[in-house]
Amino acid sequence: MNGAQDLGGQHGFGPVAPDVDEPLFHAAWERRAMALTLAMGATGSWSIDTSRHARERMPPADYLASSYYEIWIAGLERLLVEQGLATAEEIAAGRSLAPPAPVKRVLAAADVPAVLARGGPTERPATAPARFAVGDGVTTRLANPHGHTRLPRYLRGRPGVIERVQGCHVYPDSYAHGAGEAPTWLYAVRFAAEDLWGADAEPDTAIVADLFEPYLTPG
Amino acid sequence: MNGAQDLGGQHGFGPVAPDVDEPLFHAAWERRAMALTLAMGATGSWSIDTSRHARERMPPADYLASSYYEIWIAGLERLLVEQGLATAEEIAAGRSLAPPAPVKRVLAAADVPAVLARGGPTERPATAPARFAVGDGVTTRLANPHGHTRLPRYLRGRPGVIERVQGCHVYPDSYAHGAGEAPTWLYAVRFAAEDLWGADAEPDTAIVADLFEPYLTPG
Amino acid sequence: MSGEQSHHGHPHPGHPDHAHEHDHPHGEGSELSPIELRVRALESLLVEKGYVDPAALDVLIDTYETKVGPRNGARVVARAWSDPAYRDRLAADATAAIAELGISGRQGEHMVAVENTAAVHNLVVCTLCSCYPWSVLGLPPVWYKAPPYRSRAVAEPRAVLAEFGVALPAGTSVRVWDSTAEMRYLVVPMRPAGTEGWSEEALAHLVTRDSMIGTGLARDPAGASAGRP
Amino acid sequence: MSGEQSHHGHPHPGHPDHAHEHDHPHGEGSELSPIELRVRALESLLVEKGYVDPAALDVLIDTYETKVGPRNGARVVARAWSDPAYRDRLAADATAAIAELGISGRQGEHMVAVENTAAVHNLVVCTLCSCYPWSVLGLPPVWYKAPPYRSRAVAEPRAVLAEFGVALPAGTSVRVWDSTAEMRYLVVPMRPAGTEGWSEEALAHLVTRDSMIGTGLARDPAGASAGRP
Repeated sequence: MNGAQDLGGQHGFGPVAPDVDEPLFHAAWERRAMALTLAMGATGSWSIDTSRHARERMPPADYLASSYYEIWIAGLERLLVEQGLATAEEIAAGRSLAPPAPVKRVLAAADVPAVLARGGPTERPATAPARFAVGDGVTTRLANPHGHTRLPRYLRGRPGVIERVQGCHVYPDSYAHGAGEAPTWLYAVRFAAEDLWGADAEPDTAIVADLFEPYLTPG
Repeated sequence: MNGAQDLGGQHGFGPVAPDVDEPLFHAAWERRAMALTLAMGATGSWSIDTSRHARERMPPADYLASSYYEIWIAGLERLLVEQGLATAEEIAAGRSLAPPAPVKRVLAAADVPAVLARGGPTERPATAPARFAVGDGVTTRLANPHGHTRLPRYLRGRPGVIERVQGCHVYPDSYAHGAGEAPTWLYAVRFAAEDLWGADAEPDTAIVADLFEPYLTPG
Repeated sequence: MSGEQSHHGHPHPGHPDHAHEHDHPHGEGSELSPIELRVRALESLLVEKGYVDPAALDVLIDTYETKVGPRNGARVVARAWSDPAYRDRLAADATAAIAELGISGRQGEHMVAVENTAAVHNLVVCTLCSCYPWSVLGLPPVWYKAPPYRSRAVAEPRAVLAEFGVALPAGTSVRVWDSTAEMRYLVVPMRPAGTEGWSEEALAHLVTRDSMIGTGLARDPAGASAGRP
Repeated sequence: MSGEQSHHGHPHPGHPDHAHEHDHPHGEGSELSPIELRVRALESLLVEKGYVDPAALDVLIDTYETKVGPRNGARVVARAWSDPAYRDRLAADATAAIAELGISGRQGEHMVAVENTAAVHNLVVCTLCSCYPWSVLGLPPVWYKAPPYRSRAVAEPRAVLAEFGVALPAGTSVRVWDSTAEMRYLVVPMRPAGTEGWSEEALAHLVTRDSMIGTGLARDPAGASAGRP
């Protein structure tokens, strides 16, 4: 969706302002927010794609006014309600008002190292040959998808070249909506900055993005 | 600029929710905000293009969280400071702390009807023949302008057809920055919705926008 | 109505030293919201600086509250419905045709009239700010200036129309006019059936504000007082 | 460090009926900010529901505070600088080459290493969210996740680099990698001159976090302790 999360090429946010002495966490609650998000993800109640879509549906004014862990917490609360794991009343009360819903698994402390080491690989056996090869010219599709997608607005309808073939991966546009993994070929596609920003492009610059096969047409 | 004001095609703002019994003003301060903005515009201290650029430079999170008259007031305050008519300290204090700067004119009550009736026409004598005629195919330019422009992001790099030749008008991309009126041909350009939104377009839909000649290339 | 908000003779109404010295009909400073205080302070400063004549503010407000509004546009549409020669002039040069009725001015300097037919429905938006034909429609409603309408009208106009209760017949094309420059658009809605022989004044009552933006249709003569603005 | 925030044995720490029954090391509810109260309530609810083991939360926090961080990536880069065969394996299959050093896992399942040269400088961003190679760099810094970097890196990377104090020599191309899918990118910075014969461990100290995102360069061996992370 074309939500506030789709930031490539937007203006008005000011300088990057990196902090040399930045702490890993800026407040104790950020630690808990990070861990809660990972632990709930480990229950298998939703995918990373579903959780990204939950975050990007935050009202744009709120998204832009929130820190990233605030966005995570808002997304987690939304997922709990949408997936039937908790009600808004329970979240407001901070206590259970009804029996828990079943979850696939609960992450035990002893299992954390193994679960983190395993991660969540998204590559899958190919179900069809790749349509494109390194060096092929492609054009990205125009679209106005209300659902989750990983094709940002600034890369729609633009010409590029296949830079790498990344394998066949879970397709977020499907999996975010519970419609199956639908493994799909993924390509790193290279764009000349001039083909994105015209005469305002910085010279001698390329942008490479990982784009799924349905986002691309030949030539 | 690609600020929060460039809303065409963005998602996540919810339904339009028109109010059947909407009052003309929702609070008394909105009346004053409207009138103050018009009266200060009448001093000739800036153009409508400059004032639009002042509003669109509002930080995106603030812009999206503000009502339109709030955006106007923030823009007016910014213009007063940038044009040297008042300081931030004076605005905070609500009183003058230094002599006023000269302005071209002050709108008197008796002159309001005539000034409003005159308005601010932007058409100017042509300084060159129009490059395009009705029916011509054009493509809009790619761009990433940090200054003011009236070419929205959703219409960049897209093919259209000249629908109307609107005359030669003050060029906002120049005039907003005090670089002169630079009169420029203006065209209503028609786009098929499919050429903007691909397969997600509503069927049998066209979008027409008024675009200046430098935004367009032939074919 | 504008007089009750007047600050004539209040050189520093927003300043704490002065806020309690005068009679403020809408309550003292402490009861005002931050934006009310901010606007009041700004007016006070600009009046004190001599940039703004407070009496002019009152005239500006009165103008847009009582004189300039959608009734202007309704007169134009009713005339176009009634007079084929006027309709042709409106199509050829809307600015001049509208000026024939004594209507002109700010945010209506360069007018274009777009006529709805059984084949094409027109809809007006300003995605970049809130451009609107003030001279014929007055000040725009909040929804016209807000992100939902501005973001969606160019991408899903029929979905937007449905939220206004407008369902177009199958086969009707939609044309969305994004007011990106200083041209201002007036939609001429379709004349309702069953209004043959009606006077221009009677016809004008069928012409709603929304029908001239394209988010509505003209009123059904059977229920002319109902429905959206 | 994680223990002081532990809520073990506090079944309802965010609920007003219980908030004052226990010893909260960081003060009572009234001193907590809205987001602190919100996260505390959420943890309380999820623990009570049995979805979350509070001990697992502590292990997760400890992992990313003390075990997984940019030192992992620095080891990879130092090895690539030192061992041409490893460098080739890293270029051919970064996931496998990184796993050789015992490094793998969440947000590093599918790694790509992009090597800076005198001709090309690489820079990594995620415009759509905050994708970042956790397994080699740990948790991302705030600026990486915030709108200024995400909006600008793909449109004006040299201007962004300048804000990090990086000015590339004339003639250097810039290649920006937008991590739009599950591939995670590790930039291999250029090895500083004057480090011939250094040990891998010594070299690793020159490899900053930012140099592996592309917003920095490896440290100058003359001043290895200074500069950005």
